[in-house]
Formats: sequence, C-alpha cells, structure tokens
Amino acid sequence: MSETTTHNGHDHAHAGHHELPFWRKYIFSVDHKVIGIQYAVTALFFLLFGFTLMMIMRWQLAYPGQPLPVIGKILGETAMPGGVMAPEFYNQLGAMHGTIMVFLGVVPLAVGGFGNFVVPLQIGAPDMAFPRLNMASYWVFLPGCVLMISSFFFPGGAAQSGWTSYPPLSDIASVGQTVWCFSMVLIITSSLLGSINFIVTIVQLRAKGLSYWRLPFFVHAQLVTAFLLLLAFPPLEAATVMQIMDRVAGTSFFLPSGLVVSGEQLKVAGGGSPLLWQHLFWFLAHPEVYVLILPAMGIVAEVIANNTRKPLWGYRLLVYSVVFLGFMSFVVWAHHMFMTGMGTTMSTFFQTTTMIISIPSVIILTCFIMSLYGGNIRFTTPMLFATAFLPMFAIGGLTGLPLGLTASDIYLHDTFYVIGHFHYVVAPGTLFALFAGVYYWFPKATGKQMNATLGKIHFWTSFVCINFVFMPMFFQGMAGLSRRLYDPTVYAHGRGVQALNVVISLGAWGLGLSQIPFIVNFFMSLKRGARVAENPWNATTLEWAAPSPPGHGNFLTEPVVYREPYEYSVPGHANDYSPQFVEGS
Amino acid sequence: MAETTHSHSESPEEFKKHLGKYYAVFVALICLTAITVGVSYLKLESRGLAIAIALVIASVKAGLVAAVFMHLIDEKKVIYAVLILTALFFLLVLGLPSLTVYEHGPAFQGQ
Amino acid sequence: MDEKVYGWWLPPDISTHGAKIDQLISVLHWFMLLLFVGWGIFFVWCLVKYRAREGHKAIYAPVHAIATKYIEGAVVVVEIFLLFGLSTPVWLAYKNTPPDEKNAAHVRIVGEQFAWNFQYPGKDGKFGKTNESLIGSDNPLGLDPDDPAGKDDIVTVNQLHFPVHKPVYVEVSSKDVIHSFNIPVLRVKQDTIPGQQIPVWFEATQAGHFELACAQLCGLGHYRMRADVLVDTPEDYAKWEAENAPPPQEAPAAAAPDTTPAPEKK
Amino acid sequence: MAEAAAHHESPIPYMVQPHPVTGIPNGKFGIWLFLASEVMLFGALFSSYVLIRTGAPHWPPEGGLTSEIVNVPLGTLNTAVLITSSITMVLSWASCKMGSLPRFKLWMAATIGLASVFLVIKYFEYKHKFDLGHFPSHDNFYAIYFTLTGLHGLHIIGGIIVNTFLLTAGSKMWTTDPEHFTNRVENAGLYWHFVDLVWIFLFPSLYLL
Ligand code: HEA
Ligand code: HEA
Ligand code: CUA
Ligand SMILES: [Cu+2]
Repeated sequence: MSETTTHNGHDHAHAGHHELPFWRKYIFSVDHKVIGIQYAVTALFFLLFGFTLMMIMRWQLAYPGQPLPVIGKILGETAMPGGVMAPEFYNQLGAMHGTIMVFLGVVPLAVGGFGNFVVPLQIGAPDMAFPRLNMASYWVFLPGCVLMISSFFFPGGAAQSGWTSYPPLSDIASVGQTVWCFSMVLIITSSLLGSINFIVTIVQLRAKGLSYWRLPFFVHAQLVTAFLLLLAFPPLEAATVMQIMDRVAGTSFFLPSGLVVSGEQLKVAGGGSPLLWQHLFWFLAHPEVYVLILPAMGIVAEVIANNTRKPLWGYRLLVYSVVFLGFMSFVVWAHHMFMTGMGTTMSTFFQTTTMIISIPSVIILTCFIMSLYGGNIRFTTPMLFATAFLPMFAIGGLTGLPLGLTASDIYLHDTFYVIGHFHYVVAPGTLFALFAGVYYWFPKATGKQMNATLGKIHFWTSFVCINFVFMPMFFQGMAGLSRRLYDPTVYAHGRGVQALNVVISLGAWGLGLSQIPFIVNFFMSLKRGARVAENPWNATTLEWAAPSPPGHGNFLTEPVVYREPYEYSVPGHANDYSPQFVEGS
Repeated sequence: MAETTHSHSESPEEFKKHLGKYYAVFVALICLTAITVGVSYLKLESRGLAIAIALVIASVKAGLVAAVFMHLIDEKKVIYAVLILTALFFLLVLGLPSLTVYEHGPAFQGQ
Repeated sequence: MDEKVYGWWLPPDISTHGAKIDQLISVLHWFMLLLFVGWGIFFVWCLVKYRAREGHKAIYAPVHAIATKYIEGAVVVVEIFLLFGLSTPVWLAYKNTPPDEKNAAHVRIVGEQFAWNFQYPGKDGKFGKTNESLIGSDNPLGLDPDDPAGKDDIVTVNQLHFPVHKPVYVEVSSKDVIHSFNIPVLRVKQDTIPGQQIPVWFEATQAGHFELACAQLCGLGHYRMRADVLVDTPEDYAKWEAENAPPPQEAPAAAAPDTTPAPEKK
Repeated sequence: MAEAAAHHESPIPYMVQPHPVTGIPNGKFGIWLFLASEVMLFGALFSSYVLIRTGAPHWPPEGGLTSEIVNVPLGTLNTAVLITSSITMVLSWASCKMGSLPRFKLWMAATIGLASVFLVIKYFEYKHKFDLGHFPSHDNFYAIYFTLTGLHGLHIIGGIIVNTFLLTAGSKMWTTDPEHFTNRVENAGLYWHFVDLVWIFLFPSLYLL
C-alpha cells in the first residue's frame, strides 16, 4: 500500500513545504516530533537491551553455577569462564541493568520521547521553545548512551558497583566506573537542557484559551517532572564530578582515612565521607523515581479519560496532588539510608515525610479508579495497559510502606522485597503506562493504527508473566534474601526460596517472548497499519486537532481552546466527546 | 508592566540614567573586595568571626550583582517564583553536610 | 542450621526485640491486603459494570463520592497509627535503649572484602587497640601487640560466637568498602561504614547455629561474605572462650583457630 | 494547501517579545532556569566542601593558614578582574539598549579580554601549585580547590565562547533584529554575572578563610 493513496484531508500537511535534506530532517532535526521519536526509539532499544542483560542474569539466579548454553560461549571467557557467569560479570549486568533501565530507557522514553512529542501538541504550540537546544539535548544524550554501553569493552568491564555506585566500592572499581561517571555527566546535562525547554514551553507557548486549569493532566505531570529534573539532577552531577576526581585525580572526597583494601593501605589523603555520596545520590534519585512515575501517571490519565468516555474524576485534586508529590519528593531521600546508622530524630523525620508522600499517591490512584465509575469503558489496547497500571502500581506503592517505616525496614532493607517493591512501580507500573502511551499516540506519530489483536496478545502474556516475575520476589525478600546476590544458594534462607528463582526466571523469559508480538506489531504497523485521520480515538485534547502525523509547525490553523480537557459525554450532545479545540457547545 | 525600569519601551536616553547605578555598584564591589581581603590580613583571633564576616560581605556583594547587574530588583513574578523554589532546595542541599554527621554520635570520626 | 525452618515468609525470630518488628510487618501486610482487596473488588466491579456495550452511556456529572473521602481519611489515620503507634515507638525503643554495657557481651566487628572479622575483649573486658598500619595476613584487625588490653583478645574470622539470653553490644565498622551486617533471624541490620564505628545491640532467646549475611553490594565476593553465627548456651560460650583464649605472651591472632573453611578464593 | 504553506514558517512565539502574562521572552526565562540548576550544582559542591572541611582536624590539612597556601594577591587581582568584566558586560548590553553597536563591540571585547586575563592568572596559579607537586590528590584542600576553581574555570571558558560568538558572527543579527540581539546579550550577561557571583563566594572560601 502506498502512502500517497489516502483520501484523508489532512495529508496536505506533508506537501507544500520545501524539503530539507535527509540529515536535517531525520538526524539533526530541530523538530520536536522527530526528536521525540528519536528519543523514543533509542529508549525502546535500550529497554530491550537492559532487559536482555537481565534475562542473562536470571539464568545465574535460577541455576547458579551452571553453564549457560550457547550465549555463555558467545560472551567470552572473561565474562563467562566455561559458560558459567563470573561474579564480577553478574555485578556488571546488575549495575548496567539498573542504570540503563532508569537513565537510558524509562526517562528518555517518558520525558524525551512522549514529553517531546506530545507536550507541544497538547498545548497547541508549533514546537518546543528552543528547538536547537532540544536537538542538542538529544545529541548529548546519545553519546552518553553509547559511552555507557561501550564500557563493557573496557578492561575490567562495565561499572559493577550497582546503579547507586556507592563509594568506596565505586572509587576503587575498575575503569568502567569512570566511563559510567562520564556518561552520567552527559546524560544529566542532556536532561537539564531538556527540562529547561519543557518548562519554558509549557509556561510560555500555550495556545489561546489554554489556561493552567485547562491543561491535560499529562502536561501538568511533565511540568512537575521537568522541575524535578532541573533541581534534583545538579547535585548528582556535582557528586559525579567528585567521583571522577576521586577516581582520576586521586582525591578522596568519598574516601575516609585509613582504608585497607586487600591488605594494602590505600594511598590517598583520606578525610572524605562515603555518606556524602549517598546523600547527594539519593537527593537526586528519590525525585528521580517520581520522574519515572509522574509521566506514566500522565499517560494513564489521558488514556483513562479517553476510554471511559467521561471526564477525569477529581482533575483539580489530581493536579494539586502531583504538585505536592513533586515538592515532597525532595524531602524523603534519606529513607534509602535508614540502615546507614542515622540517629532517631533524622530517621523519624524521614519516615514521617515518607508516609506523607504516600498520601498524594493514594489520592491519585483513587481519582483514577473513581474515573472508571460511571464510565463507558472501551477496552482498547492502550486502555488495557492503563487499567493494569492501577493494581500494579497499587502493589508497588503499598509495598513501599513497610520500607518507609524504619522498624520494618530494618528487616526488609536491601532484600528482594525492595526489588519487588520498585519493580512493581517501574515495570508493570511505569512500563505498562509507557506501552499504553505507545499504542495511544502511535497513530498520531505515524498516521497508522497498531494492530489490536497483536496488542491484546502482547498485553495478556506480558501481564501474566510479569506477575510471575515480581510477585515471588516479595516472598524471597520476606525470607531475608539479599539483593545483588550472585549465588543465593550460599545461604540457608536463600536455599529455602531458590525454587522461586526458577519461577521468576521462567517468568522473565516468558516476558521476553511476550515482547515479540509488540516488536512485530510496531514495525509491521509502520509499514502496513491502517491509515487514520486526525482523531482516531475520538479524543478531546489538542494533539488530536493536528494532522496525523503532524507536519512542520504542527497545526494547520492556530488552535484555540474553548473548554476543559476531558469533556466526554457532555449531556445533550450527539457526539460523546467535545474536543477542546472545537468552538460552540 | 510599563513602570518597571527595564521595560522594553524605554528610550535610549531614559536608559542612560541607569548607567550611574552600574558604576556605583562596581565601585562598591571593588571596595567590598578590598575590605574582605583587608579583614583577612587582620588574622582575627576567632575563625568563626572571620568566616562570618567574609561570608556576610560575599553575600552583600552577590546580592548587589544579582539585584543590579542581573536586575533582579525588578524582575517578573515567574522568575521570582523559580528562584524562591530554587532557594528552598538550595538551603536543603546546604543542609546535607550537617545531616551527614548529625546524630551519627560520638562514633563518627569525621575523617 | 536446620534448613527446614526457612520458608517463604519470615524466618524464625530469635531476638528479644524482633517480635515487635514482626508484628509491625504483619499488621502492615494485613492493612495492605485489606486496602488492595477492597479497592480491587471495587475496581473489578467498575470494569465489569461500566464496560462499553450497546446502549450504554457514560455519566458526565462527577459522582459525589463521600466514601472515597472516608477511605482516604481512614488511610491517613491508619498510616498515622502505623507511624506513631507502631513503627516509631518500636524503632525508638530499640535504638534508644542500648544494653547496660557492664552486663553485655561485647564484640567488635570489622567487615572486609570478603570476610567478617570479630574481636572479643577477652577476660579483661577491654578491647586491645588496633591500628590500620599493622593489618596483615596474620593480624586481620591490626591489633597493637604492645597494648596490654589486647593480650587476651580473641579474634575470629567468619565465625561469631555469643551467649544466649545475654545482651550483646557490637560495634560494626569496615576496613574497605561499605558492607552490611545482617542477621535475619535476629532482625538486625546495619551498614558498616568505613571510618565509623556504629553500635548495634540484640539479645538472642535461643541457642543454635545461624547465618550472618552481607547485605550491601561490596564487590565480586559480596555473595559469599557470610559468617556462621553460633549462639551458645552460657556453658558452651564459657568453654569456647576458654579454649580460644590466647595463651599469655603470644600474638593473639595466631591463636584464633578458624574452624570455618577460609572463603574459597576466586 | 494555502493555509499549510502560510503556516509553514510559523515562528515560535515570544522569542523576542515578552509573553503578555509572564512579561518575559522565552530566552530570559530559559536562562534563569539554567541558572537555577547551576545554583543547585554549585550548592552541592559547596556543601560538600563544608562537610569535608568541618570533618577535618585541621584546615587546610597540611597546617598553617589557607592564605599561606594560595596566592592571595593574585586571587584578589582576579576578583577585581572578574568584577570589572561584569561591569563591562553590563555596559555592552547597555550599549545595545542605547543603540550603539560599535560601543557594544568595545565593551564586549573588553569583557572577553578580562575573562581571558582571569584564565591566564589562573593558569599561573595552577602552574605554581603543580610545580610544587601539589596536585588535587595532595590533600583535601587541593581536591576542593581544584575541583571548584576548575569547574568555575570551565564556566568562564563557556562564557568566553558565547561572548565571542555574540561579538563576531552573532552580531550580524543586529541589522536584522536588534531587539532579539539585545535580548541575547542580556541573557549572556545574566550567565556571566552568575559566574562572577560564584567566584564572589569561592574567593573568600578558598583563599581567605
Ligand atoms: C517509580 C518509582 C517509584 C515509586 C513511585 C516509589 C514509591 C514509593 N517508594 Fe520506592 N523505590 C523505588 C522506586 C519507586 N518508589 C526504587 C527504584 C527503589 C530502590 C532503589 C535502590 O535501592 O536501588 C525504591 C526504594 C524505596 C525505599 C528504600 C528501601 C530500602 O532500600 O530499604 C523506600 C523506603 O521508604 C521506598 C518507599 C516508597 C514509598 C513510601 C512510595 C510511595 O510513594 C508509594 C505510594 C503509593 C501507595 C501507598 C499506593 C496506594 C494504593 C491504593 C490506594 C490501593 C489501590 C488499590 C487498587 C487499585 C486495587 N522506596
Ligand atoms: C526503570 C527501571 C527498571 C525496569 C523497567 C526494570 C525491569 C526489569 N527488571 Fe530491574 N532493576 C532496576 C530497574 C528496572 N528494572 C534497578 C534500578 C535495579 C537495581 C540494580 C542494582 O542493584 O544496582 C534492578 C534490579 C533487578 C533485579 C535484581 C538483581 C539483583 O539484585 O541481583 C532483577 C532480578 O530479577 C531485575 C529484573 C527485571 C526484569 C525481569 C525486568 C522486566 O520487567 C523488564 C521488562 C522489559 C521489557 C518488557 C522491555 C520492553 C521493551 C521492548 C519490548 C522494546 C521494543 C523495541 C522496539 C519496538 C524498538 N531487575
Ligand atoms: Cu560485604 Cu557485601
Ligand atoms: Cu525513595
């Protein structure tokens, strides 16, 4: 099927403007849509890559010490001597999985991808406020990613001190850690550039009539996210610079005096503080976890409103909650450090703030569930993923409570319970929301609809498998199994839950297979998907006023906003949706 | 917004009036620098006092630069809002050192 | 170490303070389950009742859901209760009441890549001074041979002994990187931060053979940084102490028999 | 077709003119947000400095006084240089405001020149320390000194690049869109004053106290 044989009136957006050379249009493009897609595709690739690392790792956890067939040989003798994973390689896979999933996968997809593509469209802007800065942000990000991946090939391999890179371990680790630091500096810089752009765009470029209370919830979520990135990332950048100094210039910001490593006194000045890193790291990384979840919540809000065919319940409450959440996320970071020996005042303070921050999450979830009430729910593929988000995020969020209370965290800290907690929020939570976003906005980005049957297969298989992956982790954690353990069977309590490791690994590989329908669907729909008009979902927000895909400058006529974002099923209307951009009602 | 001194509608002649302010701040900055250095040569007995004086002077200087050179003195509300938020989190970050050692008890060796 | 006692939930608790923690964990999980199931039923009911079908229409007017206000209110109340009724008191009671130093057994614990070193003060109840410059393969803690207080100290590697029914006061630290002192059955966990000595205390209610795990990633041998925890009856403990007390005038470390196999070198 | 073509060159609003509600153009808002993040960056480094310093038994660790380790006269001179460059920066912007490109060029050249002088002086200071074998690894004072002044130096270099662009190729915009150009100079100035402002704190903290 050729792309020109369409009868939809929107296609003239493609025509009529002089062609830019290929490299300006698709590679060094300044168009937010192209940059958004670049970010999204890069991020999807890294999600798959990070997942692959984990699928390899899961072999060792399920069958400790047994040679991994075929792949073990391919990975070579240093990583997998005799096909059996070396412990240092296990640690590299773990650290890189965490780093890649968070910084190269989810954030770039949620913020760089969806944020870039959707936000200007949803606010009726022709582009981001600083298109060239936007391009720069991607082109700083990409080298950062390449550098990060290349670290596997440095002597000693990639970073292996966890995604948290706690010194002194990270300070004395092999050169891969330096590479990790440098690529983090690039990625952080890219995020900073991006967040400036988002804030300015959302504050300055909203279409006529689009007041703050008429913004789609997704835009509010992105705005708060941008502030989190803007103000929380620099301290980590500072910390990373200091770690680079420690590693390259021999300083000891994070090294106390009198360290003895492998029987040798470490020849450094000493006098530094390992806890300083942890404070600076978590000062970023706690807000960072909300960077992972807020855009996801934004997507879920869009999809739920669209598919329940009714206004979001408690829209203003949602906005207040998300702003409050963003603000509070700066004062809870030390709940990751309860076991570092902090005193009782400080830990009481941080466990209190942690409990406080769970309240807006409860409110947000309540609003979403109440939005289902009284709806006319269409179970489209995006809606399936968005629906699943709710109970999955609930499990993840609820299991945050025992971690946030100091007394129970004594037992649960650094066990697989923590792994279970946050994967429920980031994988069947955020990741599912991101899938929902891909299915939801794919038609806008490409002008083609994704296949619904493959989408449903993708959803149901993923949904089942992912619970087999993460649910057993709570039981392992309860049994006391530490995380980051190359061989859990060293411990008696680990042997007690080893059977679950097999279940988890099978679940993970099943989850891997479940992605095949998605990947097939993604590429097939690009080529052969059904052509769609501007508004295939009968949605109300502004991005659906632009052609699919939108041309340069996005809108054919300058959009004007007449009403609230989610006016579905307004009584007395023929249609069950009244778009923001259509006059009169 | 026309009443603000830097509004875009100002004519070049009107603008000239501001120049004096800039020179005055420049002189003040140089003098304050001289004072800071001078005080440091006094080698005050109390180090705490020396630090306090130097930091107060530095804050005054920074305040002058921000208020006049960066014309924060009459800026728009959005910018104030952003800066207030930043200032809040900045104070939080400045609190990190004390949190790092706070209540780590006599066992903390600090080195 | 009876393998059978380890299952899919909390392992047995042999500490005096652990019951409160376990209670908090189970109250929390009942609360979470209640919330989840409650909301879950409503959620599934909504999905079924309001599924799209012929002739069905969505309700535009926002429902006035008083119930959600109450539920949210209740969640807040329960969280306040969990926070100030359970967690904080348990934590404060535990952290603010170190055992009476005189009645407690003392141990200094020093983590290193990848082993646990234990120093017992011996008969005189005083720890010998240590100095990192003296650390060597036969003196893992860098005990100062000139310090009389150290003459009777016992040093063990990867084997922790203490008596049952007696408060134990330990100070954990590390030679190199951050480790974490974790004995699941005792419900204790404490990161060991190099450069700091952090006190931890507990009292066992049951003698037996248990495990100490390292809970913080500390390098390639993190997974095998385990130690045996031997909770002895008072008699056994006295016997062990007597057997292992260094003979006078000898370097203390040399006399510490290490019954566990050395951690296999990679 | 016609409307698409008409829309094609749709420029981004408020690039030059202030937004009716916020009262500022995009660029100015952007630069302030950037400075906000810089505040957090230097704030974190500064608080690390405070932590390490308060944890040390002596400061500077090798004994004596800070002012005996660093070259106070050179540091003072550099402070004066940077303050002067700040006023020349303001004047270059003021010249734009008053409609004179030549005077803008003069003051901007002065700014760049002073910034370069700053770097040259810094170079001699660094070189002196290196000659003595005092590298960042020497002790924590040097670690912090080099990290903070080094990062600050990178910011100076960044400023020089931006200002040089405005002085040369960038100034072509003066003929096409003087208001936009003036805004750019103002934004570059905001950044430059911030770099000056950071130094105002670094100087006493690293040289005098
Ligand atoms: C997107 C990411 C994300 C999110 C949203 C959260 C949310 C929360 N997190 Fe989590 N967390 C992480 C990611 C996240 N976390 C990561 C990555 C780590 C580990 C880092 C590492 O060490 O490597 C971590 C670790 C972590 C710790 C440290 C644990 C330890 O190391 O010992 C703690 C402790 O307080 C914690 C607490 C919380 C709390 C209280 C919330 C709260 O905000 C949750 C609030 C939500 C709710 C309370 C749910 C409400 C539910 C309902 C209303 C029921 C509705 C029911 C149905 C729909 C059926 N988290
Ligand atoms: C956003 C963050 C994120 C995400 C999404 C995931 C996803 C997953 N994670 Fe992980 N994980 C972390 C962040 C994340 N993780 C972190 C921070 C750690 C701690 C690291 C540390 O200890 O330092 C960790 C640790 C961790 C561990 C513990 C290791 C240990 O402690 O020893 C395990 C164990 O099973 C695990 C498993 C998984 C699995 C099975 C998934 C699966 O859910 C993955 C699912 C992935 C997909 C389904 C891919 C989807 C993409 C596509 C299908 C691409 C399609 C492409 C195109 C169309 C072009 N993760
Ligand atoms: Cu020691 Cu892990
Ligand atoms: Cu957190």
